[in-house]
Amino acid sequence: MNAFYLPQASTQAHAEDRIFLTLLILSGVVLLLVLALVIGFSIRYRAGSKARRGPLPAWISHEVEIGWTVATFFLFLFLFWWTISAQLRLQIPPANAFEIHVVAKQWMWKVQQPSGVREINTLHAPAGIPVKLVMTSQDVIHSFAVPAFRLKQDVLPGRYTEMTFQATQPGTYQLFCDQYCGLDHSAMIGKVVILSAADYAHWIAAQPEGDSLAAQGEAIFVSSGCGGCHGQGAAVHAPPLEGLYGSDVPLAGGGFVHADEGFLRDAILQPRKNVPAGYEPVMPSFQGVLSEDQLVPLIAYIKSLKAKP
Amino acid sequence: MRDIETPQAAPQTPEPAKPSYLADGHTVASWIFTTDHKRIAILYALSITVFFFIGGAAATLIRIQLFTPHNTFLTAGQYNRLFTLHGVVMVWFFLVPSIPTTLGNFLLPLMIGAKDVALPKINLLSWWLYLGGAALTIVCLVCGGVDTGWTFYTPYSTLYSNSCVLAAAAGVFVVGFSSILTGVNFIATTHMLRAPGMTWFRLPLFVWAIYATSIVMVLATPVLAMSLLLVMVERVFSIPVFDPRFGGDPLLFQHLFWFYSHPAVYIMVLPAMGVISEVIASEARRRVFGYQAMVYAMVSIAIIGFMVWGHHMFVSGQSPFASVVFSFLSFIVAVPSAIKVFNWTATLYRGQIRFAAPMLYALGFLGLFTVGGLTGLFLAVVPIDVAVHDTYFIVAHFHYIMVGGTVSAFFAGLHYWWPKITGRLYSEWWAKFAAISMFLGFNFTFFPQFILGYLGMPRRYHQYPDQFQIWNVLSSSGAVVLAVAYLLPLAYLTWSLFAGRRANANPWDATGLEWTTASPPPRANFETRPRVTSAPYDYHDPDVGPTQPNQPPRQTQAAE
Amino acid sequence: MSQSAQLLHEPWPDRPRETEGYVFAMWIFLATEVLFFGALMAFYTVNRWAHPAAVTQAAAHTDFWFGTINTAILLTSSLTIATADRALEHGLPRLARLALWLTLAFGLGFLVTKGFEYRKDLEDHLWPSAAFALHGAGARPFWGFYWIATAVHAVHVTIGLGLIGRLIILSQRRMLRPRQASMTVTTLYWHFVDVVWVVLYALLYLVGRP
Amino acid sequence: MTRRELKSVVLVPLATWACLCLALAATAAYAFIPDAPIKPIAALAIAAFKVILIAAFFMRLDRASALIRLTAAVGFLWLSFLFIFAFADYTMRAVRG
Ligand code: HEA
Ligand code: HEA
Ligand code: HEC
Ligand code: CUA
Ligand SMILES: [Cu+2]
Repeated sequence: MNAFYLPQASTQAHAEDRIFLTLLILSGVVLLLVLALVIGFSIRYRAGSKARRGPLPAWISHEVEIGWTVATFFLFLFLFWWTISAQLRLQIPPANAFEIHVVAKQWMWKVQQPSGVREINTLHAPAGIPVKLVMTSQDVIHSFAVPAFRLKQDVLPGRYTEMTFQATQPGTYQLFCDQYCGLDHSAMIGKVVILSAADYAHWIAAQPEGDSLAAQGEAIFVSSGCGGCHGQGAAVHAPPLEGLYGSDVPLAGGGFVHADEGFLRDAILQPRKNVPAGYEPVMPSFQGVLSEDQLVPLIAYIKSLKAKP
Repeated sequence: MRDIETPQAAPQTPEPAKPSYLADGHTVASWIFTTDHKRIAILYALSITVFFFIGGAAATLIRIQLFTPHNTFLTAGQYNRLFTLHGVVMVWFFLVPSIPTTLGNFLLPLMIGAKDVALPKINLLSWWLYLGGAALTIVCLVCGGVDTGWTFYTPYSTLYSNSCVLAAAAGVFVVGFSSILTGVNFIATTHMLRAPGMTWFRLPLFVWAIYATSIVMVLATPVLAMSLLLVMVERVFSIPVFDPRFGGDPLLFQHLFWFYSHPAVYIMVLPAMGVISEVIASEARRRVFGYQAMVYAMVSIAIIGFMVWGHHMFVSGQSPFASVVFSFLSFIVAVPSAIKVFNWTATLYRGQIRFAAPMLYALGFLGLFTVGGLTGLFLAVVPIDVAVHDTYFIVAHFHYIMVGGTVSAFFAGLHYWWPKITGRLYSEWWAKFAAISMFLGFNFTFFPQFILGYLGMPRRYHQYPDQFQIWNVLSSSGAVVLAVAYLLPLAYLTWSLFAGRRANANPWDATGLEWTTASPPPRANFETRPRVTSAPYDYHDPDVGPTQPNQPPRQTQAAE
Repeated sequence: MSQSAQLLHEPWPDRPRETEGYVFAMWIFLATEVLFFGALMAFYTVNRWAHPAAVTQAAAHTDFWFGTINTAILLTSSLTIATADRALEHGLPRLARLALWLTLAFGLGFLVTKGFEYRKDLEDHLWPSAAFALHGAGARPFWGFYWIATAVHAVHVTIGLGLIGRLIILSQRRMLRPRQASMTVTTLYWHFVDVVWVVLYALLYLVGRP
Repeated sequence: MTRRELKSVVLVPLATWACLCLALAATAAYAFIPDAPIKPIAALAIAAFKVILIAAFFMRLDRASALIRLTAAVGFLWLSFLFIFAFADYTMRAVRG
């Protein structure tokens, strides 16, 4: 970290810097052109100078006007097309990204690795593969920002947002909260530690032995009494959760909804929102009962339940 | 007030020496209850000056705090309150009203040949509402201030902030209605009170600018009012509106807020564009290049400006597809701005350019607005915005346009019409000196912030990692120059009021109806109703061009 | 104030032009109001879009009869004020005054009915705070909308009543002239208040009926 | 009262009011038909119809100048911007790239 240079540590950073540089050169040229004309005219046509000031034929002003309007328009059209196609390429989430969960609260970042390791204000991640952060906030809006990756994503309460990056170089990078979130907004900073795949495996192994995220979730599943309805042989007619994640769930009101994390979250906190076809809406809401920290492993657990053959 | 007004004889007998509007009553009541658009302009000018310096004082404290990385000059709480105060005051109590309510109020009726605005009493009411909003803001300050940022994002503003959100939001709500009424008034004035012969395409560009601005004010501000009302209700009555725990959506607030606040940036820049067109034409002694294109550009900015607000929400969790649409429209809305920059430049071509103080401010505008606008284009590009959103890059972008652009233009206009408003001439040397120091001080302050932003320094940080210090030191030092430069006009303009030379009716040899009446104008603006017979900016025979320096304008647009 | 002084200081060349100007200004202001209420309705729409079932259920708790009666009252008050405006225009000031009084009465009737409805809502615990009677995401925002929208509307009704009261006073003093701007402007405003209610009626009272 | 006055002062407003009341009855009745199709659309369409009646005959848009009509339309046009672009977000949020 120094005052003149920001490392390019992700594939996105390379793409973004290319665009930035191109725009910088282009607008530099435009700016110089405008300044050159303004200064040039100012000198040449200063009051009383000898320069010729003949009439301007009407067609000149007309053609010129249309000319630069059309030119600017098409230039902008091209710029838009070029930058947005780069963006659309970047934003397609890779199918099997490595998933890490982030819960933000005033004023800290809580990280839950898939292995169950928890971190605060630090995020370890492997280099070279796509990593998907699934993030939510316990209170206000925060923003997970890593300048070296040229990436950021707001983290909202009541909802999951995602950010996918692929780090290119191992190293330690600054993590900022970029969305104003109250008193200690400027202290909500941390670091992202990128390790090579092997080092990452080492690092995980070196952490104190603990349950994986899904295993922690199973415990919460049991202690919250979910099994009483969703378990084998329960008295209540509740949908089985095996193989639910990633499937398309038919709804009581007609239509389907794709069962992603947001769906699972809503199913637990706002069960009336999407009632699956064929079931009575009797599931209680766990809003206020389960914290964001507990939801993360719980959802990880439900995701891990594979369909029974 | 009415009874103090000079009981003149019937207007048919023109008297050469009508008292100026300044001499028309000297009591306090004759000012604060006046319905004279010119006096109301002065009232506004004084009020916004006060708020400019309140906002400037907050900026000063911010820059002192940021001088070193771990400064404890201010606590985090104080710092958060200061940048919020700075943003709220500068936007709603200074920049939004700045040009429209001062120069606009003063000049709109003069430029179209009217006696006053369409609804003089409503005009006065606008100012009183402004005062009401200002009073609430002061109440908020006294109660400890507000710490949400000028954007009032939920759920922080509704559920978490321990500060005086209510008074601040109410203040902005009230001042919003002041701006709506001003807009209504100006639109009605432009439509209804143009002098005979003043067709739409004979209107000076400043009038067009004010007209376009008024449309934006009228159609955008109510949405801000409602979004703040919802914030207040949620905060006071705990009625969930944006609260995600009960199914609300915090992003809805952002949609509503930016539906206003993006158009609001055009409220802030369109009047500036109007001023610049007047000043450049007059100082270059040339017809404005592409008058009609300038008009269409302003109107299309006013309209398309309503469809781009989502570019403030690229990383907010809005749908990426919506971001595509908003990015596209942000490029489109930049086209008319580009046209304007090119037209101003082309107006200089083959002119007889003078460099009086207003022109220096105007040239400053041209450069700084272009830099600000071009960086706006960077931000309209999604991958770049993802990188620099909520960093100092944004702060630099908008200060370049709002301070470098609009405030410079405000000063350009203030100097240009100062003789008309006050009947006095200021010291040209000091004015030029201030213009140049403002330009230099400005770049010194805000250019480093582009670099800071690119390196990733987040905005609204009261302490920051060490590596950013050098740029912050530069920026803070520049702010000293800037502060001095802003204090200069206060001094020499005040001085001119008492000791300045008297100005004649048309010290710049400019076209436009406002220059055909006395400086300062009489209460009823014109001795006789003007009649307009030709296009604006008739500085030279279009078939010849301005051949001599200081050639007086052709007297075709004048009183009958 | 002498006639000539007025000619000197008022911006308008003549009366008809002045009325035209005031009416135009009122229409501009109404455009503002459309966006003011429109933003509120955006909130409604987003909530209903996100939680269709919950909103339908929550809306079933609004009181259909209060709402419908109030709609009828307000529509009728629009009739009376329209009559007042047109009567004045045709030089029938007494009819105009009568119609204004009726409008005032209907407007007050609307507010009183609304007051009774509010009392019932409160008794039913439909104020979306801790003791709120309904469950499910979306129900509270719906009722939040109900309270905010009807309250903001009631404020508009009250302002309208003030304007109408002013007209009545003017007419008692025989100061209402045909084609007077303040009459037409007040009429426009009052009709707009009615327009808002007509939309609110559809959003609040017609949803969730069996 | 002359015929013209009668028509303008009494008949037109009264006829408008009668239509409004009919519309009110219709929309209320429709809301109570169990399982009627497109209920929300019907309610809003009738509301729009009422609004048009009020605007045209009570607010006199029927004989207003083009400028006034334009002003009346502009508010709604701008409101449509708010809805269109806000829902460009809401409707696409669930869609994955
Ligand atoms: C007067 C105020 C003003 C003006 C006029 C503008 C004008 C523009 N703004 Fe700016 N903006 C703000 C004030 C303003 N802005 C503020 C206050 C914020 C931050 C709010 C906050 O978060 O607190 C902001 C933030 C902001 C963002 C969000 C950044 C973020 O938070 O992540 C974006 C993104 O697109 C943006 C874009 C633009 C664009 C495209 C224009 C365009 O209109 C600019 C058009 C002008 C030009 C383009 C220059 C002239 C053109 C040429 C010389 C042509 C030649 C050019 C080429 C051929 C390339 N602005
Ligand atoms: C019209 C708008 C306007 C204007 C004119 C300015 C003017 C200035 N602004 Fe402002 N600024 C905003 C609008 C504006 N700003 C907005 C909207 C924000 C965002 C707020 C938010 O995030 O919510 C912002 C934020 C902002 C920040 C970022 C804060 C942060 O994110 O942490 C900074 C930091 O440098 C800054 C600096 C300045 C400076 C140095 C000036 C200078 O140009 C000011 C120069 C003027 C003076 C200096 C006045 C002279 C007076 C004196 C010298 C008297 C001094 C008296 C005492 C000290 C007692 N501004
Ligand atoms: C009282 C019984 C009951 C309990 C306890 C319960 N559920 Fe449910 N759950 C249901 C029923 C019934 C449904 C289907 C209807 C509905 O949505 O209400 C359901 C639906 C779901 C769904 C959506 C499944 C689909 O196919 O759409 C998920 C996910 C879920 N529950 C998870 C949980 C979790 C996790 C817990 C514990 C924290 C839990 N449930 C506790 C009864 C219960
Ligand atoms: Cu968290 Cu800022
Ligand atoms: Cu913007």
